[in-house]
Amino acid sequence: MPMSDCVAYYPGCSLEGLAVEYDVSTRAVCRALGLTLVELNDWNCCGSSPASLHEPMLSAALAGRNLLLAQENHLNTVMTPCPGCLKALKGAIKIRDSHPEALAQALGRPLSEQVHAVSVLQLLYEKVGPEALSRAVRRGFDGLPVVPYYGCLLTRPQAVARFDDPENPVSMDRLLEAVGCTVPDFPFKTECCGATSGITRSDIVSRLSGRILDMAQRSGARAIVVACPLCQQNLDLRQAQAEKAMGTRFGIPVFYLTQVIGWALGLPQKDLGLEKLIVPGDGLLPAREPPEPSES
Amino acid sequence: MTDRSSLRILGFLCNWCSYGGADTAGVCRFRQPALLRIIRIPCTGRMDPMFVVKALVQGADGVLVSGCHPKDCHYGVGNFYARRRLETVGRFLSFIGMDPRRFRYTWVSASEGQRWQQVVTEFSALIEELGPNPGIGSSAPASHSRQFLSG
Amino acid sequence: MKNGQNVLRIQEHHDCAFVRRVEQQSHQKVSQCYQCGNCTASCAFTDDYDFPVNQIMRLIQLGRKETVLGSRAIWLCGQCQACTVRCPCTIDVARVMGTLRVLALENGYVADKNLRRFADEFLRSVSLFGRVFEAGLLAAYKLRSGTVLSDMELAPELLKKGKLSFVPHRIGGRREVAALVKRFSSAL
Amino acid sequence: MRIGVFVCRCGTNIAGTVDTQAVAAGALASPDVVYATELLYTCSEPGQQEIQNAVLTHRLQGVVVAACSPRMHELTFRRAVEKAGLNRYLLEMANIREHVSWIGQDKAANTEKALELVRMAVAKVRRNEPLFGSQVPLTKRVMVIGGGVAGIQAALDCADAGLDVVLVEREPTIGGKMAKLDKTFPTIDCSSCILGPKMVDVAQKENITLHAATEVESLSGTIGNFTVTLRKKAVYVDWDACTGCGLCMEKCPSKKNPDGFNEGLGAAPAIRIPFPQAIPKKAHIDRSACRYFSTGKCRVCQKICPVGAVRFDMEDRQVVEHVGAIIVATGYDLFDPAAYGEYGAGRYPDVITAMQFERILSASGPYGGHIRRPSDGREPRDIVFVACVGSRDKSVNRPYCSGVCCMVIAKQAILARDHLPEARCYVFYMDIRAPGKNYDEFVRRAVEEYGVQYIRGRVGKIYPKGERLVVQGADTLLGARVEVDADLVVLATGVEPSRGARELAEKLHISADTNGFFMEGHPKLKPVETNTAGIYLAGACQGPKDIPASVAQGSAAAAKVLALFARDSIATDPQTAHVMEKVCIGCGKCLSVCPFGAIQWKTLRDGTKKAQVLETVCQGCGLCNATCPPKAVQLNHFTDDQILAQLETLCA
Repeated sequence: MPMSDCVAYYPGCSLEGLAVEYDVSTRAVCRALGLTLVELNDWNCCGSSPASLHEPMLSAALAGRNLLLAQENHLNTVMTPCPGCLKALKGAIKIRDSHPEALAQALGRPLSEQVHAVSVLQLLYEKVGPEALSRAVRRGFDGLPVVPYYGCLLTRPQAVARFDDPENPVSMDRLLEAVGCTVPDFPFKTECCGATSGITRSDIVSRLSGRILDMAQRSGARAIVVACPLCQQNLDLRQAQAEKAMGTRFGIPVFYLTQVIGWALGLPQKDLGLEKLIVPGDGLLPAREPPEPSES
Repeated sequence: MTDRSSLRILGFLCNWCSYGGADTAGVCRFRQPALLRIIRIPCTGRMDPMFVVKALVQGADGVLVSGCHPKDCHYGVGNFYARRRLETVGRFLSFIGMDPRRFRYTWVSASEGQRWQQVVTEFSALIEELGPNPGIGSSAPASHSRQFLSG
Repeated sequence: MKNGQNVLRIQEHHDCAFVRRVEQQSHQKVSQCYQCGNCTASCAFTDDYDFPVNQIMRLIQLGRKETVLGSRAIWLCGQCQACTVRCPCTIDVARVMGTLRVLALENGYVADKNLRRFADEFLRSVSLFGRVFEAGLLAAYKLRSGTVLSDMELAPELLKKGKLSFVPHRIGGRREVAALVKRFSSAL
Repeated sequence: MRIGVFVCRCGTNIAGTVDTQAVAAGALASPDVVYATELLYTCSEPGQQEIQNAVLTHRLQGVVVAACSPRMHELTFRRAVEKAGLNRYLLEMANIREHVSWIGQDKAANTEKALELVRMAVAKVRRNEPLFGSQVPLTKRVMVIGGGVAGIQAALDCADAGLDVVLVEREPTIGGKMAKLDKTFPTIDCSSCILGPKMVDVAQKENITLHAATEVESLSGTIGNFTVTLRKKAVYVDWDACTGCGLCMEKCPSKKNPDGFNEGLGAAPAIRIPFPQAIPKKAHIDRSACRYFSTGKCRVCQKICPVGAVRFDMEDRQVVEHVGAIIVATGYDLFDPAAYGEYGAGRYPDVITAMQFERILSASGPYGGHIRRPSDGREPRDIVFVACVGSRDKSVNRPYCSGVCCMVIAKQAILARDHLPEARCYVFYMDIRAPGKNYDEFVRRAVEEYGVQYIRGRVGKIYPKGERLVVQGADTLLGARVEVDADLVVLATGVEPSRGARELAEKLHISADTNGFFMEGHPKLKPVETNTAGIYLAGACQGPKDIPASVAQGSAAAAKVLALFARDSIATDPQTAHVMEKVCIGCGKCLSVCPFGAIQWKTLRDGTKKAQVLETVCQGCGLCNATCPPKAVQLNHFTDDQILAQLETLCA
């Protein structure tokens, strides 16, 4: 594959730790679908929300350094699975477009106008698409009802995200349908899960995530599918806290989108990090072994 | 003219859209720089490109032509002809050594007072920045252009 | 109004410079807000706010610097963008809230010390390693904030699942990153 | 030439930021100016008198009035100088109000600018010629485009005065939006009871020709003599034969099609009469729903029709009408709430629009006038109304107030309480706009007598929870987020220009404002005129309007047409092009660019061909003038000489 068809991969710090399964499943799925990821060498933290407490250039510079790494590798598309990192990268790109000299001064080098950032969801939706994905399925989900939870940042604000609908996004719905899931109406697709409040105010996360888990349960979903490490932690790791706060029991597994797609593609469990989920989801996965790929 | 201390922009505005837009801006009291002097014409289709050239050659510091948005022409097609003709003016201005930025062609409808304010403010700022019109042959040399004009 | 201030002398408490500062730094025109309340209607965090977002916007319009920068609300905002997406006046409300935090820090108001501590520890971790070292960051934060016991029930699960790495990853360019943090932050 | 200059103070409108006295004094230095003065209000009776006196006393041959925009008062001053014996085209105006005093505060700069504009006007008037229009006969027929209440009113008023009226309606029936309404505010009288008789009148008046299911294709000509080409759409039923018996509707096997008249609630057969009171009461076939058109089989209606009116081979057909004036009354459409993903309209069947609720309320509506939920047919107990859906919202590109929704909601809440006394009604609003006669009292009645709960705040999200909906909004008076559980949510969707309005504006050469509503001639003084002479506006096509205002405008537009037709001929505008034959080289370029075909060949005795302008056809755009290589074609009142004189005055 020529270098121009490759995609720069920026995992972000969470994917080295609490969301390691998102990292392995993203790599595995992209490989299986013929997308070549080139991990940025020596990437650094994007600054996340703590950087936003300081002048705007801090966030832009930290994120911008990673974009520069991509540029130096002659890669124009930077993919990150983490919406928080995506927000930081897009923030840097916005400053590149409005104040190119200031950013170049901060980074020591100018950042090319060609470099842009996408989420893994956008990459899968636009580069592969539901049709091609459904053709690649080897272990369909046979109508398993799941709800996609997009979170706050993947499609919002629209002017920055420039992807899907800010209020009722459907890209993940389409990909999940393509692997055989049924997707009931889920009105809380973009309602906030509590974001980073968990660190200082876990009660807020319990309440907000509890609301989302409750709505998922009411809609008849057996699992929630996410595309954000923070959402996954709040819904999965802190599910017990939410259950305690609401005096109920959910027991809803929270998969990463890449885990669900990976399983449907017939990838082995170890490539998807499914054992890392706090609320186990193994019971929901179609057990049937993938048939031998037929020649056609 | 008695005193050429300040800069002058000559405007050619079609009666139906832009002249009304400039009126709307006035009615709404949208402040604008005082450089512009407007000549009302029925349609930008009436614009002879030589009006632009003559104005600049004779010392106007800028020329602004404004008509109806494409497809909104009161006469149907006048502004299409204007666009085609006036697009060549910029090139001709460079040819005679006149800074083509001193000429602008735009569309403003009768309801777009705010847009008119913006157009006048921006163009006036540009003319302020360019300063007084130094006359032909000042920006890019084109030795035969004077002959062309006088001939 | 809350805080027992039932009479407000409009002129006396109007800080024009503050209004200008908020507008400049956020690139938003606060006077566009016509108080429809959609930000509050859409706010996931409003339960814990002392002032709902629409009142924060109103207080900015009135130039009530102290009340705004001293409010708890600006620290609880989760930046979920719901207010921004739905604002009929196309104001980026979340950005205004973010700007208020920066101004509060600048002016010495900190309503939520823990959040500040976490942010400091986070950037310290970034400066040291180039990336965030989650285990170290959480330990340092919990220690400094004195909230060691909260969230304790999560630790065994994380350990069992191998989700906390105890070896920080140091990147080659960490000095470069530390220099950026130093240059553009007032904190460290 | 002896020229007089009159500088208007316009109270303080001009004199506040322009030294009018200095302008008058400075004007005296211009060539040929023999008299200059300032006046307090030049357009007033004494002001005009002053001009006329000066013309006589100083034997003026040209007049310059430096005042407001010529678009405002040029006609006033033309008439004034004419009364003093001057040709009206020997008047020029310098616009020192809209273009000077109102847009700048610097008095010195303004004064200098005003003086220069006066000098340019003087230079122009020195080269002006007396011009005379010719008289052409008027076609005393009027076309009304749009058969809603505004168009109906205009058509009836014109017809009552004895005019021939051509009423053009895009839909298969007239009646417009009002025909869909159940009751009207603030009187709660039945909409079809007050509109119905007017619709019948339209059908019965012998001097009204109704073209339903017809659209305007193109327009040519000018005031007094327009030619309009119409396209009558194929309805697949011969309306001359159809008796409106409705047998075809009963027998049509394709019954479950979305019913446009009922806003998609309920079903309609493929062949149908839109509603029982439709005018004309004729059937038409919805081609997309008809089995014959999709499968080539069926023809049940054709077999059953007692008069054999069904014609599957019908095609669109053109009709040409000649009229002297046109009234545009194309009304409005309603905002599509699907733009608000957070409200779920379209996804949740019990989130409906106010127009859908209107159909639900109507006794002739899909549920026979019983309030039920579209999802399960249950009677709702809690009904939430949401105001400003697609109004006052820049994020969906609708920054303006729709004007009527506050009243519509109050009416619907009152009616809901009348129909279902047990029901509770909630209204989310931002501001209540009820400035009409008895309007605010009506809203108060909703609150005080009918117990409708008004909540001051916008709605952020609507989502289903079990069988019900949760409406999540704000109460800004409390400073709280609030939630209301609802069985039915009614979105008061905003008013927007009728679909196709922009295309129609292009065809008619009238303009539209930034929101797409047609532009009136003047925001205050010419509310039903357009800038194109002979074309008038009525109703919501000009901006959101309620029924009383639309009816008033319908009558006002009719009055304008009647005033126009009160004379037998009309003076043509002499600002046309003319050809200087000696200069014309016969290249024919002017013939090819003229948008109106107003230039033709003329063969001289010696056989040479020259261009010739047909003065009654020429519209005065000047395209030929700019095109003509030797400048043989000149546009009267805007000749090269006249324009260059202004240019040279400024640049010299």
